[in-house]
Formats: sequence, structure tokens, C-alpha cells
Amino acid sequence: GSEEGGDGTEADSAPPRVALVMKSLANEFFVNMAAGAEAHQAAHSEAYQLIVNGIRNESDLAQQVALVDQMISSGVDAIVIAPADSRALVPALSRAIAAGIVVINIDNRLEPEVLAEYELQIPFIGPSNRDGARMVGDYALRGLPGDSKVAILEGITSAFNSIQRRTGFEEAVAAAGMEVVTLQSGEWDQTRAAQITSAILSQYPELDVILAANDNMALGAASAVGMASREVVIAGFDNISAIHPLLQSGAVVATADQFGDQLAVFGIEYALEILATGIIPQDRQTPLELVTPETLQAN
Amino acid sequence: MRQHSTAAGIVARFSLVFEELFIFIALLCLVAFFALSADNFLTTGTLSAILSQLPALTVVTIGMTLVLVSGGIDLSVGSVVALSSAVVGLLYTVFGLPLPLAALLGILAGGCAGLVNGLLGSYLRLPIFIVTLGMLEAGRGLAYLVTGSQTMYIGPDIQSMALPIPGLGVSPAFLLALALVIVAQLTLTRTVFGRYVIAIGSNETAAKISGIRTEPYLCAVLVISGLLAGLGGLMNAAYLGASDPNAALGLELSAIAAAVIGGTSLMGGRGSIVGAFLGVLIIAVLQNGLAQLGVSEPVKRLITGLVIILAVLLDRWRSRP
Amino acid sequence: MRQHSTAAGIVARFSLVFEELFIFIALLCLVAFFALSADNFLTTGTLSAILSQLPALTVVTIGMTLVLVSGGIDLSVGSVVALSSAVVGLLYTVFGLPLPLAALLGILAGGCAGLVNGLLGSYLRLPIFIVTLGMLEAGRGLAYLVTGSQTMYIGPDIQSMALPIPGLGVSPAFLLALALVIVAQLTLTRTVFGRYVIAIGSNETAAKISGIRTEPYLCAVLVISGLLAGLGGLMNAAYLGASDPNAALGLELSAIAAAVIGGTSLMGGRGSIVGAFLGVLIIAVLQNGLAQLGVSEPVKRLITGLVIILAVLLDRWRSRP
Amino acid sequence: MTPRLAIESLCKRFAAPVLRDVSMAVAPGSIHGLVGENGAGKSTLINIVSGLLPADSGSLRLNGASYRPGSRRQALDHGIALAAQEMSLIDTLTVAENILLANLPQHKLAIDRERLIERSLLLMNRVDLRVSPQAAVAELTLAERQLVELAKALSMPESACKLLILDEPTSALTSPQADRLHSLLTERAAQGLSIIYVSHRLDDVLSVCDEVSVLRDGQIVLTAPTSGLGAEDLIHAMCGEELLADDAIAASPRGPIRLRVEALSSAEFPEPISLQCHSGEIVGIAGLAGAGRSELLHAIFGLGERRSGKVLLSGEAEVSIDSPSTAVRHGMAMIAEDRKAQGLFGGKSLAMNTTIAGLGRLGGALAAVLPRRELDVSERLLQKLKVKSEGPRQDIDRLSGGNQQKVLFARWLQTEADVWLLDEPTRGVDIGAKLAIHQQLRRLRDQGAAILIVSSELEELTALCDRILVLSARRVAACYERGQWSKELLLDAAFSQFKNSQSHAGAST
Ligand SMILES: Nc1ncnc2c1ncn2[C@@H]1O[C@H](COP(=O)(O)OP(=O)(O)OP(=O)(O)O)[C@@H](O)[C@H]1O
Ligand SMILES: Nc1ncnc2c1ncn2[C@@H]1O[C@H](COP(=O)(O)OP(=O)(O)OP(=O)(O)O)[C@@H](O)[C@H]1O
Ligand SMILES: [Mg+2]
Ligand SMILES: [Mg+2]
Repeated sequence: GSEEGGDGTEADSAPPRVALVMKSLANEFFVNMAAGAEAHQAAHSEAYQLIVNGIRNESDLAQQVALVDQMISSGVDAIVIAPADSRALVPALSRAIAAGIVVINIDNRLEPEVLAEYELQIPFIGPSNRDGARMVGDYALRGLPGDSKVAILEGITSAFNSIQRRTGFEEAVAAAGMEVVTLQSGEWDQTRAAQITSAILSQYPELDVILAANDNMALGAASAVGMASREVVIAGFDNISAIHPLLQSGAVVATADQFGDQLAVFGIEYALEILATGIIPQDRQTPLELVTPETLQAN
Repeated sequence: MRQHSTAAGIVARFSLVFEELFIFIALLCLVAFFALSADNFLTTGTLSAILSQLPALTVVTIGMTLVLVSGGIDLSVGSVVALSSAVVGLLYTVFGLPLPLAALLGILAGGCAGLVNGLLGSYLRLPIFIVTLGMLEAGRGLAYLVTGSQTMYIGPDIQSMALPIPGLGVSPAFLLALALVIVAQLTLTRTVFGRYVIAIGSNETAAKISGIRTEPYLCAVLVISGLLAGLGGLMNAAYLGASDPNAALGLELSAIAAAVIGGTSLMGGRGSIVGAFLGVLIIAVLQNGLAQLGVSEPVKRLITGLVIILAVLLDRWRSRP
Repeated sequence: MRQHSTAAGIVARFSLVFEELFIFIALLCLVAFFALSADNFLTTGTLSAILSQLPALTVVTIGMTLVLVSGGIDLSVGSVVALSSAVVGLLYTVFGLPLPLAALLGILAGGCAGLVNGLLGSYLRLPIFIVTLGMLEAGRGLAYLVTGSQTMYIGPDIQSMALPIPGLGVSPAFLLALALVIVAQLTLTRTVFGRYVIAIGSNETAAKISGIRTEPYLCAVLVISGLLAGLGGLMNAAYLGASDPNAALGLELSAIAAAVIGGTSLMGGRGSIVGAFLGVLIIAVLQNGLAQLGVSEPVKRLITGLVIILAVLLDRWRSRP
Repeated sequence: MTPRLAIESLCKRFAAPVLRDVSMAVAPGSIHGLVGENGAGKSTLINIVSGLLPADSGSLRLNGASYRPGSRRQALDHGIALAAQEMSLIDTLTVAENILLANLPQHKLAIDRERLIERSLLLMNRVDLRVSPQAAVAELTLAERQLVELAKALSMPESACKLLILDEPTSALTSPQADRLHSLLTERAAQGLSIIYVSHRLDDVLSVCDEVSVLRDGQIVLTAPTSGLGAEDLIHAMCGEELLADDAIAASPRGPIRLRVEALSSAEFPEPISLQCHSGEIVGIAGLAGAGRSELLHAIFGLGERRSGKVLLSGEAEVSIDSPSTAVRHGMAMIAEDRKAQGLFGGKSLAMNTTIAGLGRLGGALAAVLPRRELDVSERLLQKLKVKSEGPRQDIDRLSGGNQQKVLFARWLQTEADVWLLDEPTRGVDIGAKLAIHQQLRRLRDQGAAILIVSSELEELTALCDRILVLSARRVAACYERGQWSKELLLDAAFSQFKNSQSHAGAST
């Protein structure tokens, strides 16, 4: 139980307080995640209280560590975290656990080696970005000639998800026996992706496919491709709402949905379960779904 | 004596052209370098790619240059670009306003942000660096609020602004930006407004003693910068066919770099819009060239940093006769 | 006459304390606000959370303040923090150097970046804004190269620097930062070096004619800023237990904001390290408080922007008697 | 007849009262002199009349109508032209643009360049300013800048201009330039323009003005027609006491050579020059504006690009001066011409301004600066030089121009310099303070200092110097020992190169 939080978890009237710590709250994926969590809390308002926080900048580890410390000091009972980095957050989370707080890892898996070094056991709930990217890549490349040329737009180079998705894409390309002609970072950003795509298009007049590690970059790539009046197969990741019109028009062929709005809810439910029972459950992989024009029509 | 002054006059008259000549040479060097090292750099495809990326940065840089010449700085342009593009997206897609009206209101939103900067900075005399830093935060926050932190798809209608006019090869947005460069350069060099902005930037007290009411001018340049950032937001939305609340992060630094590469002084009182435009071209060529070469992100950064420093080194070398 | 001057003297004597008093009051208001609106704000937990976040921003802000007082600016501090933390990570984990040596070399790497800034900015007289903007890009590129664009896990050893000393409640890093604040404040106000830096920032020509060699001093403040950014990188690595090539993005703006909130002039010649430290505290309390309230990102941005502007408004109100 | 401008019980205070119940009237078509010690409040009064400062109480009437300008612009619209003491020029604009800044000629939306050049040339001719109207003001000498400032003040259309205010308009001018201005003023006054003329050159005031008012400590202590007055009367009114006469020079024996300049040249002073100055000697440097006097001092002090030749200080060991910092370390001092741009640390305390150059003697960069000591030192110097201030903590911006000049003097007294390079050291300094400075210089000389002084006032050079060097177009035109020179000889020499060059340049006067 928590000593310093004041309102203990066992046998008292105040409902437990759960902190959801995410990456950038300025990113649609996490906004949806937060919205899902808040809706869930509204429906179970007597069961727990919720504090939602994100960092300014997806790559600002120090700020996320600070957030964890702040949540520890504000005396929450559980932290559900989408870590911005799979290693650097572990020490802070170990402090949280030492303070008696239940910690659940969502979205981005903490490095097992580092967890072992700190002798921690933090359950992970989330999808496999690598499998998802492989799925999207396979779908985008199916039926294309074997000598097709592929460009990959990755996110911020050092980001875990970016690496996972890039790896998934590369596996798909390798499996199809094609060639990655260039791999560049669009830093998750639409405008940058559009600019880079323009340059790639003039450099590689034969380019056939662009695999983008998120939908924002896919949007940027699509607008550059449209502007250059070229035929290029584009795929993205995340299934943000702005990509739907492009899926319908065929400018983008596929994306992946990780059900971000449910991800946090799973994490919260796990946390409440642990608070109630004290048993630490197993890791759980959440579903990922391929979104294509057809599946979109079906919904 | 008289002859001497005429000769000096002629040198003075040519020095402007001269000044920009050096940046132009730097630009040509850069183009030559990429033409040699990237396979398909010297193609119409590359040209049209570069031209289509230019408009937003160009118009923002025009505003930034004016503000710098007046002795100020506007750190909020990136956020204002995002805000204006968000407003356009919201009004057009959610409220269903006709596109021209939505566009106009988007630009005006930029103007409002500029007005707030201007009022706080000139009439309340707060340090403009901090005021616009505050606006950088607040404007971005508003952009998130307006879009609900989501990228909004706007659709092909708005893209017509960014697509090349058939037969001409350049987009309406580019033509507009080019026209604005010329108008702004003439305004700065040929109108009373321009001279007063230079005077205020060079020596505010002296300008006051000369009977120039400085506040309206200082406010005006910030409003203009806001309006141009608003226009930049519209152009960005047109370029992407979508409005992205995360757009134009760090754009202020690119705009300042372009202006300074183009010979504008951060101390105020000196600047050239044409030079700034050449600065924008240098940045755009650099980005494109590096992307075509496909060098890794770290190397891109390193080279960008070096080119920025080299460009001002060249500039320094020029101004030391 | 004599009486009169004594009265004025007393006011003048208090004005320094007074100046910082206003910022201190602003800080107290902020704390009071959060104490009322967040449940567990006034706890030792919050305090220690804030204290552990401070060191890196504090040391970087000290350097920034010195540079601003000298009439310059250092935009590269964020990148240099990342670079130095990357160097520490590389040397310790990959090359297996002992931690103190790795730490020292990391700080020196920051000093080298500062030296490059300083040489280009003072001896070659390039505009320092652009030089450090170039270094912002190049330094970040180097940080990516050094780490291979990945966060490097360093481990618990380095964290001892950031963990509270038992019984004392504060970390060695915080004590070091605090000591540096005091040393820097004394250096600025009580040594020849500080005087010269102020004089150069206030009027470089007059400083030269007074027999001050300006270049070494201008160069020195940039080297100091680089070294302090290097130390900031070490502190950041200690805080995270890892070195992160994306660390400290945009830190330059926070540092400038802290310095200016604390009464430093962007025009040079005026500044206070203690004030800047209070500025750092305001920023830290704001971030902490907003996080405890759990307000949404857009609202956080809006409030941060407003508080920055309010802080300078207060400052303006003070200096207008 | 209603006065053009009537000032009634005007009061203004900053920290202390600066103007106390000032009343004054300027008749149409008259030139009204305004004199007073440094810090008496002349500029403050003028700033109020020209709309740069609000008054605390009291009223102004212009042609009988109540007049209360809220900004400089409003005052301009009322026909008040001003040549400010701290010149109001924009370095990055051209001469022509500066002259017509308040009223740039426009054609449609654009500036009408032809009319701009035409009209500014006209005004430049009027004050005899011979530079290109297209030249950037940054490249002009101080004298040229002052002429630009005057042309600017005269730029208001004659029909619109009701009152012309000149705050120390001749402080940087040579006497021929000043004479020319004075005849222009008399001419305009005859046409009905009213003029307020502020100056420390009392003889000028007496000869040019119809009436004169004396300000002392913010109060008008005397207003009278100039016809019955002499300089002594004005001085008496200004200071309330008799001044010591400018004491005669006891020709002290000069010591060994202290400063040797050998074939020195720089980008700004291209003709190599050699000269020397003994300890215990004051050497004057005369010349017309633009003769290169300031550049010479700069080059000697180690400033300037592409410097060649040698500057040697002989003492116990010979040192070669290669930079201002070496110069200062070896006992040189320099008071540059442009006080604000090259001397003052604006916004800083008097203490900091007085001690800054002497800090080098404390040892290394990390040597401690003790606030107590610093205050004591500067307090003593401020008192010694009779600086009118609220004490060493006061901000230097709040001092009147003349008192700022004294602070610069204090700065070098503090370093105990014994080689002094002075560029117009009494510019804008009141007569009392000027004599005090002269005395100070003589005392320094008697203590063995070597002094090089540039001045546009031949009287000043005549009174002070043991030797006078005349520069003309950056060359030494003549050198006279005490007793050899006369005003005519000096002027002749000053014009010598200029006449030669004029013949083939074909400029008209
Ligand atoms: N902005 C200010 N704040 C405070 N005090 C000021 C300010 N401006 C002027 N003063 C004070 O007012 C007094 C009068 O100054 P003013 O400039 O009017 O003198 P002045 O007669 O023009 O002297 P000078 O002959 O040296 O030009 C001085 O004592 C000066 O210290
Ligand atoms: N930085 C500069 N660039 C170009 N020309 C300059 C520069 N500085 C001075 N000049 C020119 O050099 C000439 C000589 O100026 P200098 O300052 O030596 O005159 P001076 O004898 O000191 O006169 P004054 O009485 O005005 O002090 C002037 O005609 C001026 O226009
Ligand atoms: Mg005066
Ligand atoms: Mg001179």
C-alpha cells in the first residue's frame, strides 16, 4: 500500500487515483487514447479517478521522467504509462514501484533486460508495431512486380515505434524480394514528409511504393505524389481520421489500427485489477487491424 | 570632393545589387554541388518540387525580415502558421464555409495573433522576444484546441492553390509569394513606411526625436508578420491538402536563418527582402538536395549547420572590403 | 543635497534585491495558486520532484544569462546538452571509460562546441545568432552520430548524481547547480571578468576604448556556456540514467525565457543569475503544477504562454516607477 | 505683440526637480539665447517645448493659443523644428533621407527620389555640407553629422516653421562652419522666424541672439537683451560667482619625449604621419572638419584596420602600442569624440562608468571588484570634478551631456594615465566646467603628462597648447610653437591642402 499518498488503497471510501502518462498529447493517436480513457472513467466514475498527462514533445524523455516523479509526489495509486523510451524510463518507474504504486506499461514495451537489472516486473499491454508494419507492408506490396522500388519514411530515428515499424516494413519488402532505394526520416511530420517525398520522386523516377511509419507522413507523401502527378502506392500506420478520404480515393492503400482508444482502457482495467487483488497478471498483446478501402467500406 | 562623393554614390548604388550577388553565387554553388552529386537533380521535377515548397516559407520570411529590420523578432510564426491552417481546416470542413471565406478568416486569425504581439510589444513595450515566445506557446495551444489535436483532411479543392498552373509550370501560391517579395522589397526601399521601419530599427530614440510615432509602425510590422504567417498557414494547408496542428514546428528559426543569410541584421535597421528570398532558396535547395542524396538524418543536420555558417562567413567576407 | 542623495542611494541599494523580489513574489503566487488547486502540491514529494528536475536547466540558464549579458545569444545549448550526454554515454558504455573520466570528457565536448561558437562569433565576428543556430543543427547531428540515433542506457551508476543524498533530501547535482548559481552571480557582480562582460554587452565600442580586449571575453562566455551545457548534458544523463540524442529539444528557448523573466536584457549589459534561477523555478513550478492538475496539452501551452507574458508584464510594471 | 512662444510657470522633476517655475517668452522674429551650466535644465526645457517630454505643471502658448504637444509629431505639426543635442540621425539611412525624414516627398505611394535629392541638396548647400546626399550617415564625421542635423532642422517649409530650436548646434563645428550657420539664422530671423539658441559658446550667443535667458538650477535668473551684456554678466548669472580667470601659462620646462609616432597610417588615416609629444607638454591638433584628426587619434590609440607604422611610449622601457588594451595598460587615455557611442555605458551607474578602465590594474580577470571601494573611488572623483549628480549609484543616462563628459574624464583620472588623447574634450561642456577641465589638463601637464588634444575651438588650443599641429586633408600642414601661431596662420594652414584639392574638384562655395 502507499504510505505517503494518504488515501490508502485498501478499505477506504476514496476511489483510487490512476495516472495515465503518455507521449505527446498533441498527437492524434494519444489524444484518442486519452479520450477513450476519459470516457471509460466517466462511465466508472465511482471506481477510480483519472489524471491524464502527456509530454510536449514525443522525444522529450526528461519531461516524461519528470512527469512520473510528479505523479509519484502527487500520490497516485497507479500509473499507466506509454513510455517515450524503452530504457530510460525504467529507473523512474522503479521509484514509483518503491513508493507502492502499481505500474502498467502500454503501447511501447520496456526493455526486459533493464527491467531485470532493476528486478522489476511490469506487465505490458499493447500491440506489436513490428507485426503491424509487416502486415501493412505485405498488403501494400502484394501483386506488385518483383522489381518494384520502395522508399521508407521513418519517424524520429531513435523512437522505439519508428524502429519497430521500419523493421516491419523492411521485412515485408525483403519477403517480396524488392529493393528499398531510400530510407529517410520524416520525423513524424507531414510537411517534412511532403518535402522529402518530392525530392525522392525526382531522384527516383521509377519509384513505386512509399511506406510511411505514420499516417501524417503518408498524408504528406500523398500530397507530394499528387503534385508531381505520379502513380505511387502509399501506405501509412495509425488509422487517423484524416487518412480516410485518401483511403477512399485510393491515394493511400492501407494503414493499421491499433485501437489506441482501448489501449489505455485495458491498462487502467489491469491496474484496477491489481489494486483490488494484488496479483500481477501476464503481458498481453492487443489486436492490430489492417485498414484498407474495403474494410473502411465495410464499417 | 564632389567627384569623390559621386563615385561613392555609384558604389553605394551598386552595393545593394552586389550584396545580393554574393548570396546568389552561394546559391549557384549549392546547386552546382547537388547537380554533380545527385543523379537527377537538374530536372524539371526537382525544380517544380522546390517551387511548390517555397511559398509558405517565403511569405513567412518576408514578414520576419520586416520585423527584424524594425529591430524586433517574431518567434511565433511557426505556431501562427499552424493556427491559421487549423482555422481554415475547421471553417471549411466542419462549418462548411466556402473556401475563399475560410481562407480569408484563416489569414485574419494570423493577423489577430500578430496584433496581440504588436500591442503588447509596441504599446505596452514588453520585450518582443518574450511576447512572441509566449505567442509561440499559446498559438500552438490554440491550434491544438481548434483541431482537437488532429490532422484535418481538407481535400483537393484547396490544393488547386498549390498545383502548377497548366502551361506555366508554377503554382498560384508561388506567383503570389513572388509578387509579395517584390511588393515588400519596394515597400521597404521605396516608401515612407519602409524608411520609417528602417529608421526605427536603426535607432528608435532618434526616430522618435525625428517625429516618427514609433508604436504604430512597430505594431504594424508585427501585424503584417502575423498576416503573412496566416497566409503561410493557408499555403501550407494547400500544399498538404490538410491542416496539421503540428505543422511548421521550428519554422521561426528557418525564417530567421533565411533572412540573415540574405543580409538582414538581427540588430535592426538593415535588411533586404530579395536577399531573404535568396536565403529561402538556399534552404530549400539544401533540403531537397540532401533528401535526393538520401543522406542520413545526422549528416543532414551537420551539413545544414555548416552551410548556414558558411553562408554568413561569405557574407562577412563581402562586407569586409 | 547630501540627504537627498543618501535617500536615493538607499533606494538604489535596495533596487537589486527589489528587482529579484518581484520575480520571487511572482513565484510565490504561482506556488499559492497550485497549492490551492492541486491536491497534493504542497508536499515534500513535489518539492523533491521539482528539485531533481532543476539542475540541468539551471546550469544551462547560467551560461545563457552570461551570454545574453555580453550582448550575444546561444541557440545551441539544447543540442550541446544532447551531444555531451551522448558522449558520456558512448565513452562509458561502449568504450568502458571510468565514469568520472567519461563525465569530464562529456563536459569538455560541450566546451569544444562553445569554443567553436566563440571563435566564429568573436574572432571572425560572425553574427552569433547564426553561428549558434548552425551549431544547433550540427550539434544535434553529432549527437545522433555518436549514439547511432538511439537512446543509450547507461545504468544506475550515473544516477547517483541525481538521487537525493540520504538525510539531506537533495541531490549532488542540485547542490552543484546551486553552488554554480552563487559562483556565477558573484563572478558577474564582483569580479573584473563580470564587469567587463557587462561593459561589452552595454557598449562594445566604449569597452574597447576603455582598454578591454573584447574578443577573449566574448569568446570566454560562449565557452563557459558550452561547458555549462556540457554539464547540463551530464546532469540530464544522470537524471535519465540514459543518454538520449533527442534530449533538450527547444531547451534554448526555455533558458532564454528563464533568463529574461529573471530580468536579463536581450540587448545585453544587464542581467542577474539569481533572477534567472528564479525564472527557472517559475518554469519548473509551472510545469509541475500543470502536470499535477492534469490539464490537456493545448491548455498547458496556453497557460505557459500567458505566464511567460505575465512575468515580463510584472517586470515592466516594476521598472516603470 | 503676442509672443511666438510663451512659457508659463513650467515645472518638471525627475528624481529631483529639474525645472522650477520657468517662465520665458520668445518674440516673433527674434533669436533667443538660452544658457546655463551643464545640468541647468536647458535640454529638458527644450524637450518639453518640442514634444519629447511632458511637463509636470505649467503651460505653453504658441502664438497666443494654448499648446500642449503629446508627441514630437504633434509639435512638428505645430511648426516646431528641432536640432537635438544628442543628434537624431539614423545611421542606416542616407544623408538625404535623414534630412527630410519627417517629411519625405512622396509621389503616389513611393518616395520621390528626385525631389528628395533636390531638396536635400538645397538644404545641404545652405549649411555648407559637402558630401553625397546618397552617402550613409554612418560614414560621416561628427561635424558632418551635426551639419546633417542642422539641415534636418531647417527642412521644415519656411511657411510652416514657427519656431526653430537649436540645442548646442555648433558643438562639433569649426568656426567657419559656425559663422555660416549664424548668418543663416540671422537671415531667417529677419524673415520672421523665431529661434531658441542654446550654446555654451557665450560669445556666439552674445553676437547672434537678440535676447538671452540664463537658467540656473532649473530657474530663470536673468532675461535681457544681449545689447547691454557681456560674457562676464552671463557667467556671473550662470554660476552666481566670478570665475577664476583662465590662468596664464607658466611655461614649464618640458620633459623627455614620452610618445613617439613613426610613419603611422591606417585604413582611415592613409598618409603616414610622424610626430612626438614630450612629457609635460600639451600638443594641439587643429584642422577643418574631415581633416582626419579623430582618425589620427584612433590610430595612435591602436584602433583602426590595416594599421602600419609605430607608436612608441618611452618610459622605463619602450613599449609599442598595438591595441587599445596595450595602450591603456601603459598609461594612455582616450576620450573619443562621440560621447554616447564611444564613451558611455548607457543604463549603468556612474560608479561603473568611472571605474571600468581602471579595473585592468586590479590584476587578472578574476580579481574581485569591491562595491564599497568602487563607490568611494568614484564618489571622490565625481566631487573632484564637480559632477552634478545624485551620487555614484545614479544611472549615467540621467546626467546632462556636460556632466557625462566629466565622468569620462574621471574614468581616466582613475587610471592615472599620463598620455592623454583627447578629441574635443570640452564639447558641450559649460564654461565653468570647461575652465575646470583646462585647469585639470594643465595640472596633468605639470605632473608630467603628455597630452594630445584635438579641438575645433582655436581659442581653446591657443589657451592650452605648447605646440599646435595643423592637419589638412590628412597631412601635416604646419606645426607651430607657442608664440609662433596666430589665428590666421592656423586657418591658412588648415585650408592649405583643401585649396589645392578644391581647384581640381571644382566645388563651389
Ligand atoms: N531622463 C532623466 N531622468 C532623470 N534625470 C534627468 C533626466 N534627464 C535629465 N535629467 C537631469 O536633469 C537635469 C537637467 O538636464 P538637462 O539635460 O536639461 O541639462 P542641460 O542644461 O541641457 O545641460 P548640458 O549643458 O550639459 O546639456 C540634469 O541634472 C540631469 O541629471
Ligand atoms: N568609416 C568611414 N567610412 C568612410 N569614410 C569615413 C569613415 N569615417 C570617416 N570617413 C570620412 O573621412 C573623412 C575624415 O574624417 P575625420 O573624422 O578624420 O575628420 P576630423 O578631422 O576628425 O573632423 P571632425 O572635426 O569632424 O572631428 C570624412 O570626410 C569622413 O566622411
Ligand atoms: Mg543639454
Ligand atoms: Mg573628428
